[in-house]
This record gives sequence, C-alpha cells and structure tokens, in this order.
Amino acid sequence: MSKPDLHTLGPLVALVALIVLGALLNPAFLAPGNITNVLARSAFIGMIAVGMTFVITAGGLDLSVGSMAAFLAGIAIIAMNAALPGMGENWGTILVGMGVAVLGGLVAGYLNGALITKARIEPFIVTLGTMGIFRSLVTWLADGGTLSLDYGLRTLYRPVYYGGIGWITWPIITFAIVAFAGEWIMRHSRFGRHVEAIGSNDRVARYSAIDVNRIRLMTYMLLGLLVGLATVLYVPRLGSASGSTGVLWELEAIAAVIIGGTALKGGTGRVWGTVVGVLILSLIDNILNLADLVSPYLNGAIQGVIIVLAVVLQREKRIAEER
Amino acid sequence: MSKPDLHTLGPLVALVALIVLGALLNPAFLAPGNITNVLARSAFIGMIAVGMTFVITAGGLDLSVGSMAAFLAGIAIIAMNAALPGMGENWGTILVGMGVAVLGGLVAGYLNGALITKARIEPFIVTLGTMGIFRSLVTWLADGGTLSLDYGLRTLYRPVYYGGIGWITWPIITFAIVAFAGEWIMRHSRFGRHVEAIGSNDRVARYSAIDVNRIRLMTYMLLGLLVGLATVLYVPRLGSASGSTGVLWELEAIAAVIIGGTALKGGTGRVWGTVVGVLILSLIDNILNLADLVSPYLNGAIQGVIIVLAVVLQREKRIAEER
Amino acid sequence: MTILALQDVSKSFGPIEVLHDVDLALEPGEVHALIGENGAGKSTIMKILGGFLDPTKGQVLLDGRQVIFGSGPEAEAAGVVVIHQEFNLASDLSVAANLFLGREIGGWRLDHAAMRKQTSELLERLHSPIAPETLIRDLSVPDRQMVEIGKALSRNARVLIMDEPSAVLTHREVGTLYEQIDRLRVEGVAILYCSHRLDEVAHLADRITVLRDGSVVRRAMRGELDEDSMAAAMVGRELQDFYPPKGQPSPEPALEVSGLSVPGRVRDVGFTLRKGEVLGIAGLVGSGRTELAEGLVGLRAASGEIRVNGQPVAISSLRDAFDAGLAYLTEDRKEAGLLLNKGLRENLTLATLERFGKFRLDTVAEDAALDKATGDFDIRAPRRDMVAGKLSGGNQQKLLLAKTMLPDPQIIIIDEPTRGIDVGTKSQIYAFIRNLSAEGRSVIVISSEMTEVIGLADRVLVMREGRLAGQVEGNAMTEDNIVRLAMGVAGEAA
Amino acid sequence: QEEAEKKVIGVSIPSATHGFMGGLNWHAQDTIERMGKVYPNLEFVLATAGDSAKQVSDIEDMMATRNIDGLVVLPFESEPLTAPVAAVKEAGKFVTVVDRGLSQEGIEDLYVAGDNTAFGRVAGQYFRDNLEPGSKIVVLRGIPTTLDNERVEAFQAALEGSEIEILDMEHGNWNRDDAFTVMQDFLSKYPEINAVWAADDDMAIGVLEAIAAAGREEEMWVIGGAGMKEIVKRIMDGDPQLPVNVTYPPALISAAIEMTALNFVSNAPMTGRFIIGSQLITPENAEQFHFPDSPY
Ligand SMILES: Nc1ncnc2c1ncn2[C@@H]1O[C@H](COP(=O)(O)OP(=O)(O)OP(=O)(O)O)[C@@H](O)[C@H]1O
Ligand SMILES: Nc1ncnc2c1ncn2[C@@H]1O[C@H](COP(=O)(O)OP(=O)(O)OP(=O)(O)O)[C@@H](O)[C@H]1O
Ligand SMILES: [Mg+2]
Ligand SMILES: [Mg+2]
Repeated sequence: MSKPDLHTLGPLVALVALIVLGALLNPAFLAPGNITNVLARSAFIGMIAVGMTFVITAGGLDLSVGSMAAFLAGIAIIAMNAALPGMGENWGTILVGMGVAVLGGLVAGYLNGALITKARIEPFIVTLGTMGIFRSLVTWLADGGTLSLDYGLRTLYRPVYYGGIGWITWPIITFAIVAFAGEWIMRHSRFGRHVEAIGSNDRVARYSAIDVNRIRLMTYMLLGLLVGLATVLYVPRLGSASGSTGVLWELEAIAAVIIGGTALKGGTGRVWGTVVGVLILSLIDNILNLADLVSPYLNGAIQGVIIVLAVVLQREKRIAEER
Repeated sequence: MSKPDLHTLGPLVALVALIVLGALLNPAFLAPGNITNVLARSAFIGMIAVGMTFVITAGGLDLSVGSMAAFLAGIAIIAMNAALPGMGENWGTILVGMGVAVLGGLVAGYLNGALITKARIEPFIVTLGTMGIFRSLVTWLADGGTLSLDYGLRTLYRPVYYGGIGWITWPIITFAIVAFAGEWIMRHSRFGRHVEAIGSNDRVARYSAIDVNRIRLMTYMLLGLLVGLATVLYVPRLGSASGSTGVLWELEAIAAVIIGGTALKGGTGRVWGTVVGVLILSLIDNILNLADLVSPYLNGAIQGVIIVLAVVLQREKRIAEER
Repeated sequence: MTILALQDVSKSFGPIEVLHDVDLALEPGEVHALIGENGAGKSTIMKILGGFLDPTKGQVLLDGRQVIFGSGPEAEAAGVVVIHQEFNLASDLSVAANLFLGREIGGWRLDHAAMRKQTSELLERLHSPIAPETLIRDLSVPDRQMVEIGKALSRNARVLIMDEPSAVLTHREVGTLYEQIDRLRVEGVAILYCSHRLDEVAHLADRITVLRDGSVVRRAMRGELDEDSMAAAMVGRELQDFYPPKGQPSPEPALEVSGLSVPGRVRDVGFTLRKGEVLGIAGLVGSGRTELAEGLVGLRAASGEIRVNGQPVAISSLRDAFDAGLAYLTEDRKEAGLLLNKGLRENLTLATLERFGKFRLDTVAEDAALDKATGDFDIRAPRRDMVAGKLSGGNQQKLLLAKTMLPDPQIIIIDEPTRGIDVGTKSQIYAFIRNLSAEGRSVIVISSEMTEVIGLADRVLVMREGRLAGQVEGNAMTEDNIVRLAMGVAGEAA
Repeated sequence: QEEAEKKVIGVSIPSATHGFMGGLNWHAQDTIERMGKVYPNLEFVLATAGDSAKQVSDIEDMMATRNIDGLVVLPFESEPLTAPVAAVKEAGKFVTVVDRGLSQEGIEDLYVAGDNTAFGRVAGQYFRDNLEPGSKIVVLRGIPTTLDNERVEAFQAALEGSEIEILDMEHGNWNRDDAFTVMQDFLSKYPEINAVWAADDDMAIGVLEAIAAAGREEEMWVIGGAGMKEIVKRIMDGDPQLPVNVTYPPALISAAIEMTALNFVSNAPMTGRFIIGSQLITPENAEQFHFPDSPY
C-alpha cells in the first residue's frame, strides 16, 4: 500500500516546488484571484486529462480531443443560435447547447472507439484521422472564421464559467467532481479494475471473461463525454469557437497524464497524478507570465525543462526500487 | 517468409489505389515533373521517418524531430552566414553548414537518448520537453522572425535540392539510399536485430548480453543524424528557418511509421512500410491539389479519412489471417 | 572438484528472508537435483547461481574462488547458463533470431543462412520439427520450451541450471530432454536440475538436495531416496494416497458436445461429460486439446452443438460460458492467466468482480476471498500485498486455480492443472478435484502427464490431430493404450 | 472575349489558423467564386498551407499539374517563398504577391499589401496622444513572425520619447484563448494598467473578457486591430473600452485576385504596387468599416 503513495508523491513534490517558486517570484501568485484563474483554466484540460487517463490506462490513446472540443463547441454554438428564435433567450436554449456538446462528445468518442475496437485500427491512426476531421469540420462550419454565440445568450451563459460559490467558480467545482469521480471509478469500481486489467494484459482480461472491446469502447466514450463537459464550460468563457480552438490540447492532456505517473503503455492509472500533472502544466504557464524572463521566446524552452524536471523528481524514486 | 510480405502489401495496396486515383483525377499527375516533386518533398519526412522506425521499433518515441529540424536548420544557417566573411562564397562554407546540421543532429539525438536511457524518463516526456526547447531556441535565435541564408550562398546551395541526375534529384537519391540502408540495417545487421529484440522484450535482450541502453541511445542518435541529413536538404529548398519550420513533422513521421505496419509498442520494424507510409502521406497532399474539391477547409478531413482507410486496407488482411 | 558452489547464502526480499544459510556444490559430470515445495526457494537459488540476483549474505564460488556476477550475461560468459522457469524469448522475433540473440553469426551482414542452418540442426537434435523462421509468438507453449532448451544447449555451458524444464513438456519431448542431459553429463557439464516430477528426479539425479522453507533439510546420493521419501523430506511429513479413490459418476449428462469444430485446429469432436465425472483428455502436443477447450468456452471461434444439463446453449464468449456454469483454467499462466504486475487480490477476483459489490468494490469481501483461497489452495505468499509475478511459479499456479474456481462453476475445464506444483500440493489439488466431482460437479482435466490423467480421471479421451482418436475407461486406462491412440498406432482401443 | 482561351490562376494562401487568416480565406473563396461567374474563361485553383514547406509544394503542384498562367500568393513567410515564386516568374507566369513582400525586389508583377509598419505606428500614436505621461500599458503580441516584429517595433518607435511605460509584452498568438490567459496573468501581476494594445481583434476579445472577469473595465481601454466586425460595431456604439481600432483589412486578397483577373481579361496590364494603408477607425467613421456579412 505504501508504494502507490510514494509514486504519486513524485509529481506532488514537483507541484509544491512550483508553488514555492511562483510565490517567491511574485507575491501576487498566491492571491485568491490568481488561484481561481489558474484552477478554472486547468478545468478544461483537467477534465479531458481525467478521461485520457482511462483511455491510456486501457492501453489506448486519443489525439483527437483538442479538435473534438473545438468541433463540439462549434456545433453547440450553432445549435444555440438556431434554437434562439424558437425558444427565446433563456436557460432552455442553453441547455440545448449543453446537450448537443455532451451528446456530441459521446458520439464522437463512440466513433473513435468503434473504429479502434471494431475495425481494429491502431488508436494512434484513428485519432490522428479524426483529429484532422474534427478540426476541418469546425473550420468549415465557421467558414474559416469564428462561430460566435448570440450576445444575449452569452450574457446569460457567462456565469457558468465566471460564477460559482465565492471564489470557487463552477469550472473548479466541476473539475473537482470529475477528479473525485474519476479517482473513485478507477480505484473502486469494476470498470476501473477492468480498464487496468486490459491495459496490463488484454489477453488475461479476455481469459477472465472481460468484454475487452466493450470496455475499451467505453473508455473512449467516457473521454468523449468529458470533452463534451469541458466544452460546456469553455463556451461561456469567450462565447466563440474557431479552427484554432483547442489546438494542442491533446498533447497537453497526454503530457499531464504521463507526468502524473500513468504509464503510456497502459496498466496503471493514477487519476490523482493526472490532476497534479494538469496543475503543474497550468502553473508553469502562469509562472512564466508572472515572472519577467529573459525573452518570451524562451518560454517554451523553460516549459520543456520544467516538465522534464518534474518527471525526474518522480522517477528517481522508482529507480532505487527496481535495481 | 510469406507473412511479412503480406503485411507490407497492405499499405502498398493503399499506395497503388492513391496513384490510380491521382491519375484519374488529372493526367498530369503521372508527368515526370510531378513525380519528381512528390518524391523530392517526401525526402525530408521520409528520412526522419526511417530513423523514427528504429526508435519506435526499439520501444521508444520522439516528438522532438520537427522542432529539432527547425533548430538544426537555424544553426546551420547561422554557421554558414558566420563563416561566409572568412571563407567566402563557396562549397567550403556550405560544407560547414552541412557539418553543423549533421553533428548538431547527432548531439540532439544523444541528448534525447541520454535523458531517456540514463535518467530513465519516459520518451514521451523527454521529447515533449526537447520539442519545446528546440522550438523556443530557434524562435529566439531568429528573434521571432526568420533566419535567412545569405543570398549568394543560397544560389550556390540550391542545386542540392533541385539538381540531380536527370529528373532524379538529390533528395530522391538521398532518400533512396537512406531507405535502402535503413532496410538493410533493420534486416541484416546485428544492430537491427537488437533493436527489434529490445522493443519486443527488453528483459530478454538484457539477459542476452545486449547493452540495451546503448542500443536505445543509438536509435535516438541515428534519428538525430537523419534529422540532420534531412535539414541539409531542407535548407537549400527554402533558404531559411523560423519558429514555424517543421511544425507537426513529428506527427507525420510517426504516422508514416505506423501506417507502414510498424507497431507503436515496438518489436517489429518495417522500413519499407515506412517508406510507403511517407509516400501515401505526400500523395494525399498532392492529390488534394490536383483537383478542386469541395472546400479547402475540408482538406484536413479528407486527409484524415484517407489515412484511416489506408490502414483499414492493411488491417483487414491481418484480421483474416489471425482469426 | 566443485565448479560452482554456494557458501552460507541467505537472501532476503525486503524484510523477508527466503533463503537461510544455504550450501550447495555442483560437480562436473553430475546431475544435481534441487527439490522442494512451492516457494521453498529453488528458483531463487538458481537465480543467484546464474548471476540474476545477488545474495544478501554469503558467497558464490566459481572454481573455488569467490565471484560476484554483476548480471546473468556475465555469469553466462563464465560458462553458467540458466533455463528460467519463465520464458526468456522475444516473441516478435523468429526462433533462429532468439537462439542467436546477442551472439549473432556474421560480420557486417548477419549470416541468416548459417543461423537458420544451425538452428535447424539443433532443433533436429531435439527432435523438434520447428521451422527456424517461425515467430515465437506463433509457437505453442511446449514448443517455446523446446526453443529455450535449445538456446541453452547452444551456449556450450560448463554449468547448466534448469528450473523446471519439463513442467510444460509432454511425454515425448521429456524423453528428448533426458537424452540431452545424459549427453551433457558425459561431456562433463555440471547440471542443476529442478523439478516437481519426482520420478524424473529419481531417474536423472546423481545427487539430491531437498529444500524446505529456504533451508537445506536433506542431502542424498543417487538411490538413497525413493519417490516417497523425497516427498516426505520436502513436506516434512508422510504423504499417503497420492491419487484419491475414483468416484461414482451419475449417468446423467452434464455437458454434451457434438460436432464441435475450431477452424483449422479441431474437427468434429463430440463427447458427453456426466455429472460427478472427472474426464481426462490426453494427446500429444499440438493435438488440439487446448483449442478444443477454448472453442468450447467461447475463447475461439467454433461451431457445433453444446448442451448443458440437456439444454442447448449458445456460447460465443467466455461470459456466456460462465453463465452456463462452465469455467476454464488456461495452460498459459503468464500470458493468459495472471496479471503479473498486479496484486494477488486483483488477480483472484478479476473474473468475478460482479460478486464483490454492485457499485463500489468491496475490498473487505475481496480480502476475505483471498484469505479463503490462500487457505484452500495453500498459496504461500510472503506478503499479501505483493504482485502476482513475484510469487513462486507453483504458487502462481495455485492462485490461478483459485481464480478459476471462484465463480463456483458446475463444469470445470482444467488445462494442465498441476504444472509446476509440488507433490504435496498436487495431492491436495487432486483431492480438491475429486471433491468437486463428489459434490456433483463435473471436471475435464487436460494433462500432458499421463500418470496424472490415469490416476485422476474416470475416463480418458484421446485426441490426435484435432480429432477424437478414441477413449479408454476402467482397466483399459493404461499408458500404453493412450499412447497408441495418441500416436495413431493401430490398437484395440474402443 | 467570347473566344478567349481558358486561363488558370493559382491562389496560394496560408490556412485559416487564426481569425484574420480566416477572414482572408473567406474573402479569397468569395472572390474566386464571384470572378469565376463573371469571367467564365477564368479558372481558379486555390490551395491553403499550414507552413512554408507545404506552400512551396502547393506552388510546385500548381505549376506541374494545373498549368497555371498566373499566381496570386500570400507568402506564409517571405524568405522561403522567394525562390519558388521567382521560379514561377521565370517560367513566364504573371505573379501577384499579397501582403508579405518577397525578400527580393522586382519578382512580382503586382504587389498588394497592407502596411504593417503603419499598423503599429498608428496604434502607437493613438496611445501617445491619448494617455497621460506616466501611464502604464501592456502589449499582446502575435505568433512570433517577422510581421509581428515589424508591427511591434513600429509601435515602440511611435511611443519613443513619450513617458508611457510598456509594463510587459507576451505572445497571445493571435488567439482568443491564449490572449485571455495572458491578460488574466497581467491583471494579477500589475495592479495598475491604463491601456492594452492587443494588436489583433481576436486577441482583443480575449483581453476584454479577462478584464471583465476581473472587474477592471473602468481602469483601462483596449486597442485591437484589423477591423473585425464585432469590434467595429462596438466602436460604432461608442464603447468606452474600445475607443478606436486600426485597419488591416483581410479583403486585400480580394483586390489582389480581382486585379490579377483583370490582367487576363482586359488589355490593360495590371502591374505595380498597391499599399493599403492602415487607418484609424473611430466612432465617427466606423460605419464605413462595418461589413456585417463578412465572417470576420
Ligand atoms: N522478487 C521477489 N520479491 C519478493 N519475493 C520474492 C521475489 N522472488 C521470489 N520471492 C519469494 O521468495 C520465495 C521463494 O521463491 P522461489 O521462486 O525461489 O520458489 P521456488 O522454490 O522456485 O517455488 P516453485 O516451485 O513454486 O517455483 C517465495 O516465497 C517467493 O514469493
Ligand atoms: N500458430 C499458432 N498461433 C498462435 N497460437 C498458437 C499457434 N499454435 C499453437 N498456439 C497456441 O499454443 C497452445 C498449445 O497449442 P497446441 O496446438 O499445442 O494444442 P494442445 O493439444 O493443447 O497441446 P498442449 O496442450 O500440449 O500444448 C494453445 O494455447 C494455442 O493457442
Ligand atoms: Mg520456482
Ligand atoms: Mg494445451
């Protein structure tokens, strides 16, 4: 029992180090406003990364999530704008948009999962393909430009991102719920066990009467659902979607998962680790913006160095253990 | 013996289908000029993808190759411009640039490989980190703009991309040599054998007195070297480097490797397959330019669909075989 | 003139010491057998000798001088070669590539032809007709073991250490193995041999060391110990009645199979399993016994008619089979049986999680199940929270057995039930199987150990080349009759 | 005109990776459609590229397989496109270069461009004229490119000598989300900001949102750029947070395509340089910059 704890401790150490660094560089870092900002911002990638943890733990991969988010945001906005004349400027209309995003996410996840499990194509290829497809579709829907939500609806919808209970805004609350639920499912549910078993050795899983394809498919659908949920929170932030929405989110989500200690080859999922990984990535950005560095051109380099260092911190422990 | 053949046949079928499609869409497709163009421009990704085949076969991954190419192109240009006043406008100066690119590639590959094998950090994280680092560095070197090779040198250097023996230009020749050599090394050399063994089961390889870390490191260095070589051919084509050089090449290279039938989890490397994969990807772009399709916004979608279809073609065979 | 020896060696994993002050000496031209219960520490000793583990205390002596092997390959360079209990083959590579891994023939260009040729020759010497180009992953378990043996033989060892080499072999291949061992003995090689087949030990060993709970409890020379006293020394008490008395199957059929075919592997097999019956299935390697079982329980695409308790059932997945009351224990423990990097509890309950909580998994109930299984099947784990892969081989097999029994099936198909299990536990398992039949359940035992099938089963089906070659029953259940059927030599069988 | 032979015009532009380019893509397609109807003997080939190498490939393909007679190109980057476009010119084709000039003079027949220096300068002058000395501002930059450098340098040059302090500059990559994040962090970092130069209307939207979320609308105003319709509308409505805007119309691609088309259908040779200067959009003149039908 002591082992997993040690293992998730690694990224936690990196997180704490970053927080200390941030506080030293700029006292404004620990101001409630900044904390709210960072947490709320982390929520999109965070929810997606929790879903990605399941996909990767089951031995899969999904490169399409960023484009999927853009696409879902696009169709949600189109749906709300279309429903507006009939339904009026009210929560009903917004619920239509939310429904479209979440259902669309499920369908998109199903599409990825079905191609992977039924047509038996490598996840990398399938999701590289759908990544291009979703991105193209949203650009096409937006006519190369931006899809914007009707101004009145936006005003109504806005508090979903900015509002909340005190400084704990809805994205933070949602992210927290998703993280807890994800951790619970991974640790305490049959589904979580099956996911780990499949990623660990899918033949053993099959010989244990686990419907491997169904579980795999479900991980992609869960991820799609969470991408949809992330979109529901994304749309009220800026009220728009375009071909450049969610670019590289997939990389960030996968990086968060792996920084958190989930193995890329599957078998062990650490939802807490993923949450820590997401926070590490958000904090790096935040700190880089708050501190005055040599040149903003070098932000990417510093980011790269910190990511690697964060993982070194956690790996050192493992080497000692293994011989 | 018949099985590997069948397996590489899959992508070949897709390639032939694409060629037929291209010829039907536009007779100019088969004109020598177009063939030269397509082959020559496949050369960059092609050489990188051959190197990537080794890295992936040994169970690794490298996300940094696109940024690395940009960085190498940048320092090669800086080196040539710096050498120009002293050495004059001649091949000596260009050789300096070439040397810098190739050596730089080796060093960059060593850096990736050493972090992965010595510090034992996941390849995904290491190369995600160095991807950011290389990209930042080239942006910084270029001061956010473009690094340009001196005009006179460029004129001298240009034939390295555009010249050759008849319509077979140097990039085509180099790519062909790299592909043959890569195939030979994978099939017939001890190194290739060990790479496959490590990717298949690194414990077994270790027990067989194979220096696993050394071989892994060498795959990254080989890849770095090939990225350097690709850069040597890239610079005379565009004469410049910037922060947007080589963006997403890593994804294209990995996709080519996997389309070609090499497993992402390692163990079996198919260099021929990779070559076919690269050609498929280049042809898709070329074909999209041959005819006027619905909307340029949808290019990405068509590309995605074709990539998935190309792999379906090859997977069908495998399923039939296995069950 | 000892070649390799252990002096006062102890070994601990974490806080637990599994070997206590062991002394062991290997002489040239001698077969030294190491026997002991599951988890006694045999594999650990072999790994220390082979350089794969460092002793916590004590020394390894090579030619009388202390050596510290940094790694397995280092020991191999000194002439100490190990055949591990687990396979050490790269499954994506061909047989020839595996045999020569790390020592490929050829200069710049590998000499494929020479390696193929030498591989063929070696396999021929082992009477194993495997094509050198075949990928390991396409080989059956016994064939893989033959490749392992071939690999070790090709190393020109001074000391050859074999950890249960015969456990996954069938009759005929075991003979080949003995041949090779005799040849090596004559050549002056020192051999350390570990096995749970005591007849084999009696036949092969010049010297026997018995291990119990990590300590040497008995040393003997050839002929000093018979099988019974070996067993007694191992378990520390007398064992009685190895095979339990046979039962009284009811005439009522539990499972009726007709026209079962697995494309390319099994053709048109039909049989009836009665309630309370233990039915053995024998056959040579590759005769299709495993495929028959896997086809039956929905793990392979199969056609044919299956009736359970007289009712036709459609089985297209293992889940369907579970629902019909069938369970299957795979012969491929490492690849299909257990998640080696997961805990014991996770492994035990993996196939039956729905019994442990509707939403939240009840880990308390799971732990209770593990306690019960540990008792019922005598699973010896130094720590409850260890991963399954760190259990000794035999204890892994027991865990797998416990996992298979957990759904409480009415019809149990067990493929190689006692692979790598010590004698003491074996009799426990036999008694357990008999018990199941006495409760009215039915058991199919697929085994390559002829004596086991004969001793345990009420009736034996023999398969040959994917077809049912016949069946033997009662007094006709003799090794001779079964072998005749299995090899297709005309006989008097029914 | 009846028996005029068929002419093919290739159009090569960067793909729609941010708002401005999206607008430009839309205008390009729109114009092509229009021209195709007006002049049936003209055929257009449109290709969009995500990087310079792809754009060079596109141009090669147009030459090798589409047999173009004229080329309209908006170079992704100047340097890498110079030689390939020169090759097109040497093959005797009519070449129009849009917006980003090639790095060598005299290759193109026709040059249609906005004025990046003016874009930065006009904005800078507005800051200089409308802020008290000692005021503090922050700047959001675009994707690191030469063009972004030109704008920012011109902006800084225009402020030179004034007592306006640039607190900080970060890259918002002409992206709403990135700009939002950067601005949030600027707001955390600096308790006092008097104005923001967002340099692009997409970024301006993100910036405005961040300011609103922090409740600091009263404290500062924002200048974007390029004349996005939503922003122009707000200027028309006299939004105090958005006093003015600087034009950089994506429609300049339309002018370029139209003029190139004219070159083939009329006898008047269309050559020369057309620089579309950057103008200040104010509430007074905003009406004439508002195109409700454009997607941008
Ligand atoms: N890496 C390890 N970590 C922890 N415990 C281990 C490890 N390897 C072996 N053990 C424990 O050491 C003990 C001896 O194991 P070993 O494999 O030597 O037994 P064995 O005699 O070979 O048994 P079997 O006949 O079942 O193969 C067992 O209790 C086993 O669980
Ligand atoms: N060509 C193959 N490809 C994949 N797996 C194979 C192949 N041949 C055999 N196997 C596997 O090897 C195992 C043993 O198969 P085999 O044909 O030897 O049947 P068997 O009669 O059960 O023999 P035994 O039980 O003695 O190994 C099975 O699990 C089977 O799935
Ligand atoms: Mg053992
Ligand atoms: Mg079998």
